[in-house]
Amino acid sequence: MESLLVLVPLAAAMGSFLAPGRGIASWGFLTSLAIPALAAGTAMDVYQHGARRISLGGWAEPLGIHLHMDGLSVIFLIMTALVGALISIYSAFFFKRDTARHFWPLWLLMWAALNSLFMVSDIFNAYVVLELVTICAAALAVLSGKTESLQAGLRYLMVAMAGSLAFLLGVGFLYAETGMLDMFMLSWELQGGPVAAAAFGLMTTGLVMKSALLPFHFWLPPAHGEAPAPVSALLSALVIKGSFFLLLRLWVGVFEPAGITSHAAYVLGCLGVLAVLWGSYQALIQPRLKLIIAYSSVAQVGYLFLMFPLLCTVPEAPWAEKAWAGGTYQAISHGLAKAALFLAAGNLILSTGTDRIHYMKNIASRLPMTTFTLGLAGISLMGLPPSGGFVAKWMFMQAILESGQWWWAVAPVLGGLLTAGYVFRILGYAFLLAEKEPRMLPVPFVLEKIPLILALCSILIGFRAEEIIFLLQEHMLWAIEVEGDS
Amino acid sequence: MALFLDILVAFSLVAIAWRIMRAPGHFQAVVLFITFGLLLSLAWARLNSPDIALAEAAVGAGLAGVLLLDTLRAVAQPGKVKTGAHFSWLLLPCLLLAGLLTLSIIHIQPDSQGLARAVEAGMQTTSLEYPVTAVLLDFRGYDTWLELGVLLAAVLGLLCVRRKKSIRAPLLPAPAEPVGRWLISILLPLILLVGGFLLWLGAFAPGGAFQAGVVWAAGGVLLWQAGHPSLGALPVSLWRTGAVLGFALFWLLAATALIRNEPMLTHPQAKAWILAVEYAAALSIAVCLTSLAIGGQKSEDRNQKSEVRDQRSGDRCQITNNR
Amino acid sequence: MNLNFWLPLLVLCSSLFAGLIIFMLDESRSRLRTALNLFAAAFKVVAVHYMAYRLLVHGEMHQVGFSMGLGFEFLIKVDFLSLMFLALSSNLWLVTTLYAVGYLEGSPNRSRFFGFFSLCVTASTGIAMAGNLITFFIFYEFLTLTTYPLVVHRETRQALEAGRNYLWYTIGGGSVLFVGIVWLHVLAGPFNFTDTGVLEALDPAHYSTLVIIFALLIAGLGVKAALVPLHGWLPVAMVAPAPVSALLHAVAVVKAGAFGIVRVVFDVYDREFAAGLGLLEPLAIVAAVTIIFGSVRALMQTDLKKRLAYSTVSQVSYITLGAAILAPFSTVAAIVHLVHQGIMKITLFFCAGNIAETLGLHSVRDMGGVGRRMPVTAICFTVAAFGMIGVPPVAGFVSKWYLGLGGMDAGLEWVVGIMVLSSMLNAAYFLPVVKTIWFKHAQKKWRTKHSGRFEAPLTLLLPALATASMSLLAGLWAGWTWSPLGIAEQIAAGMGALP
Amino acid sequence: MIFDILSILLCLAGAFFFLGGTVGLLRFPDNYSRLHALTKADNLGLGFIVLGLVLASPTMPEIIKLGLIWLLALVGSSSACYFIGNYIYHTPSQEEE
Amino acid sequence: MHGFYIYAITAILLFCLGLWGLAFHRNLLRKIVALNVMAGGVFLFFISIANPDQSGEVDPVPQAMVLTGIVVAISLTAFALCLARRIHEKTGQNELDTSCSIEDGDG
Repeated sequence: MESLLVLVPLAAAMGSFLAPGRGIASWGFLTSLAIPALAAGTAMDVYQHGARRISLGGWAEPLGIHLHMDGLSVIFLIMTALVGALISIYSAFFFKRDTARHFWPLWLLMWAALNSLFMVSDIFNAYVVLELVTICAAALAVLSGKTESLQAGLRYLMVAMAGSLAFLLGVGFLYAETGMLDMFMLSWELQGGPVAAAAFGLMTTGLVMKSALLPFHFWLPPAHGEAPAPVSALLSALVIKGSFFLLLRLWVGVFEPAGITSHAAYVLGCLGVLAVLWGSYQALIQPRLKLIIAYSSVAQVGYLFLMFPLLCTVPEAPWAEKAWAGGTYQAISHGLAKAALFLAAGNLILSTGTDRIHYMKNIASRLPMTTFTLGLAGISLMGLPPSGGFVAKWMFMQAILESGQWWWAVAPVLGGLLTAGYVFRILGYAFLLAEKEPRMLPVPFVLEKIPLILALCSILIGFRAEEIIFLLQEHMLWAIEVEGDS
Repeated sequence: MALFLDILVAFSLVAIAWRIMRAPGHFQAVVLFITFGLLLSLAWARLNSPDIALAEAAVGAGLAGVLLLDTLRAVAQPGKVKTGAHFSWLLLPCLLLAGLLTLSIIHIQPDSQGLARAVEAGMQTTSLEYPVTAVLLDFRGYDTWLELGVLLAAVLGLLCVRRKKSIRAPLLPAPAEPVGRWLISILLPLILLVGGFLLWLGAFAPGGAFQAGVVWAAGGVLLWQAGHPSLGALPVSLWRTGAVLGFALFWLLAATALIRNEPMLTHPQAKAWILAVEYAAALSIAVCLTSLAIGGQKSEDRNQKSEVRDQRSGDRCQITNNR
Repeated sequence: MNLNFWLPLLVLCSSLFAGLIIFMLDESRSRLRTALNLFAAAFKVVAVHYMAYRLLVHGEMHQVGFSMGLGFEFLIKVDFLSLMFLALSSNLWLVTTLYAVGYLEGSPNRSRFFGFFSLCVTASTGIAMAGNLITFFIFYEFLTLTTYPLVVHRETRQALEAGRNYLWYTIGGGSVLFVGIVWLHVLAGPFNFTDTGVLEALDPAHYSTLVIIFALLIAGLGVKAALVPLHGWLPVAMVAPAPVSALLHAVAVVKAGAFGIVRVVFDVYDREFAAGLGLLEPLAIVAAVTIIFGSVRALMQTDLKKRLAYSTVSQVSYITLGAAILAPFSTVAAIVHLVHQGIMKITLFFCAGNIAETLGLHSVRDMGGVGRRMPVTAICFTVAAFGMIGVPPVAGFVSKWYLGLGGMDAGLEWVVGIMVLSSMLNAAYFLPVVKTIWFKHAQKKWRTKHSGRFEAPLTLLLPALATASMSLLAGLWAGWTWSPLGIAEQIAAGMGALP
Repeated sequence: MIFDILSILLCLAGAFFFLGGTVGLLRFPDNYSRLHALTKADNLGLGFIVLGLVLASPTMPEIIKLGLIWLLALVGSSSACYFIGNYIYHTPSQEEE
Repeated sequence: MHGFYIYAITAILLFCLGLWGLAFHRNLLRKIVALNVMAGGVFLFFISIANPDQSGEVDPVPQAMVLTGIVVAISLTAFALCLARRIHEKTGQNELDTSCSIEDGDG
């Protein structure tokens, strides 16, 4: 089942490369039918039987590469499956044929790589998979062929390459210290010490560069803002999460047990808070819808990093579970909401030909569905109840207050306000009467519905948090160690 | 004496790297980088890693050099050599970083054998005889598979940037003088032969799919440079098949294991299986690297027109058709 | 069928589904929309009253709850206090819908308007029935969101400005409230409104934290309740159409804030405990300041709707003031004023809307002769205005009377002073309006849009008439057991909080 | 023993030619003579070194490989020299650095 | 033993020099070259730990990793160069614009 999560999109990628004819989108359709089912199956499996791992090629630790599924992985897998499938359907209607020919193989390859990344267990394998994601993402980012997107894509590629190399050097340090590559073996082999600390610093920096945390966020807005809408959605909703997922895995699984995370965690937390404030502020002043959404990603990524000071500073902290659940929830609800926003922006561009918000007047009555989508996704971003974002904020806030590190509360409170500011700035223009009726094209039915579904999902996951949180807390990374030992 | 040699190599590496960074002209930097690659392969030979030395000499010095020089030629701005550099103060933090990392390196106890023991144990089971190849194709086959994916993705990215259906670079004009033709006629068979030899060697000695693929790719680049028509005559479908073949066989290897209800990529330890995958991988590497080396070219005139049209229509979706 | 389970859900869903269906309706199907809307509203009124009957007479407990997996329960539970607010919002929804149908006749985007209108009522229903602070908060934020499109409904730059203002205030308040709620949750764990003494049982070391949390909660709720200095959004939001203003001031938004304060003081902190922490006096002072400030500002307005808005700022704080005084009488006053202020203020807005809509008059100075041209409207306005001033036998008198009594009981004589001063100010800004309406002649020709049998369309007239008579009846029959006052007295006597 | 000494001497001779070639590259006034110095001296130097290594190598396959290497290097450097010379000849305006 | 330290420290120096070059140069080609120097440093580090005492015993796993890494690096380099070239064709520049454009989206 888990292997199929990688095999199916890869097969479809090859298929769409070898047969780029008229029906190229059917490869994407087939995959988007299969993957959610497979992901759900995997999730059920983990939900019922707990975390599990498979050894690829039948080679046991420490020699072989493993795939590891636990609560965290399956939640990211399901999010990817859902978002990926919906965006695939959207793209099938969005791209013309000569662009589709380039889009599908790259996206399907990237999908496989993302699925593989969320099951990763081997740190060098993680590097290869990350690079696969990077190169696909960069190629997709330049899909429109415009000069700005080319520049943004190259900038992203170079930052990501530098990040990967730092990560790889860190892998080397870990290997030099312990002589192994499997994260779960490392988690009980690795002791503190200067070598481990160097590896920790390098890997963290590398992944932080790829996740666009504050000082390294500069590549994100142009790359995400200039790409075609479905690609922006993929990049923002999924690709950033990939490197963040790996970072989380490494910190919680490998470095926290080795006891070298505490000071760095505060640094990451501070950067996170700054990212929330700076990103939201930038989003407030951008003239274009897609740039607003892209800067909002910068801010939302900042939220994610609040997890680290709450998780990794005090060992066995009672609030860790809440921070853990809050961060993960933030990641998935942001994924869903951001995909919805970018796709809605895509619809807007289709209809009006621009995404400057000054030209967005009166879309509330002309494109009510799209406006509604923007609003719903905005609610989740703001963290208003009942939505996925609210659950995240609730959990975070509890963890923050319980831990006594009350200063982190600045981010959810002020960030929420600023988010409301830019969301309603968009909606404000949407409600504004236009002086003269703008020329608008109708948007195809499917293209209007898909972002709405995504936005609804981001709201609905706030209603049934129980199972997800159970999955996260019962099958946490550190709960599996004993089983992995056998 | 050996220590002296090591120090010499290490010092020249650092010195050349410094020169690469500080060189006033781009051409100089590229040539220095090629030298850097050669020196690096020397270091690897010193470190008893002939595989890497081979690969680096072929890729770092050869293929990367071709790519860089070719790009340099394409983007040259006559009469305008800008060394528009900034942030030279950043050298300080970088050196600081180097110092910190060096401090931690001193704490590495380089006596741990890493996974060498585990590989030795694994060699009992696998059908391959040379450890590096066994690691690449069997123990960590997943990495190699995805690495072929990265290669493929790079080719796809190139196609995407160039808006082309296939990598078909404009042929250079065939050289008028006889020396070029003579060189091709001598070198090409030799290259094919050497590649095959390396591939065959990989099962039990340094060599293997990657090295063979790179050598063949060099042959492809040479063909293109010499304006030989055979590259252009290659049908698109054949080219596509060649590019994914290794990847596809790996996929089959992974998928068939599922049918037998075993973990992905498990395979009966029959040498034929592995060798088939390895040969296909070598072919795909050759095709992909050749494509990467020559595919960055501007399209032919005919294509260029359609490219312009492509850009103008941009990404507007089917809505225009639907209306 | 277990009515105790289904009835609250029915009450909630009647407006929710109506809203959702209305969104999907095409703009042109106005008849269907109106029918649906009125049916849902009427259904809700019936359901609420049936529920009230079951609760008050038979003592049935209505409760729905499920776990959200976040360490708290989503709980809907109906007690006497909920019932007061429920009855108010459902009845007023019916009349306001009727009014809005007439008011917005032929204007664009009505599907959106009525859809959000219904959702807004759903939110206030949820607020009324929320069984714990978190459920309350969920509906409270829902209310914020659903009122925004109503405020900006006219889609003018001014409306957008007002909407932005409204959002900054309310979302800011929401964040503060959120922090307070989470903190309380962290400190005391999950608890419902009906659990008593939870906070008192805490370690006294936490008492100082409880003070901070109280301040956060009140600050968060005070934004919607328009406590000075958090009232800034309310007068600006007057640009919205009259039904929306009616809704904001009488039914939903301001009321939700006031209701929240009552909940926090009564059911979360418990009045004795809050008084023990020294929390009530500052609250009373803030409320008193707001009462005077609002009245003074109202005095300075010439625009009728603006004047009414500042009057709301002042009147709603009676509720807060009543809650903040530790005496049974003032409790009664706080609860009963929740209802009384609602019906009186909505009458005033209806009338103001009528005058503006039919004659195009906004400024108080231009309103001479309205009494002769629109006698019914003028009578309704006069009744409600007298109620606001506190003239017996209109409902407003009852509230003020009890509030004064409570103040005397608690030994806070200054409250009586405040009452007197406020009533004088009320008179000072309402009486001139009444005088102008009845005794002044028209200064210029009116722009008349309407030419029917009555002075205004029936849909605009009837709601005003209905609410005016309600406010009169509530005062006249205040002694009846099930009148607002009667129920409020029962709550104060400790009967409202069912186990 | 005698082979070893001979081998070392031959390698030293090769190194000398390499050195000479490099000096020529650096010191000669124009491109053609630089090319000349480089290729001639390098080919000769490589020849000497290969010869020296042949003397030191134990098996026949290695000797053959060494021979092949020399031949290939000869082919490579002579054609490279031709191409460079051709280029310089056809672009006379190109000034030296 | 000492060989290990020599090469490992060289590797670190190469990495850091490359990093500096990446930040230092504006020219895209030079940036890409700098990235490759960085990569060379990383690979050198891997091999130096594969063969710490320069005896015959070499750990094959880092060697395999470096082979994989070289392929990945050349793929990314080729793609980056292609992008750089395309940018040059469109803008005539070999540098990236530092300012974020406010052009319309994908219209």
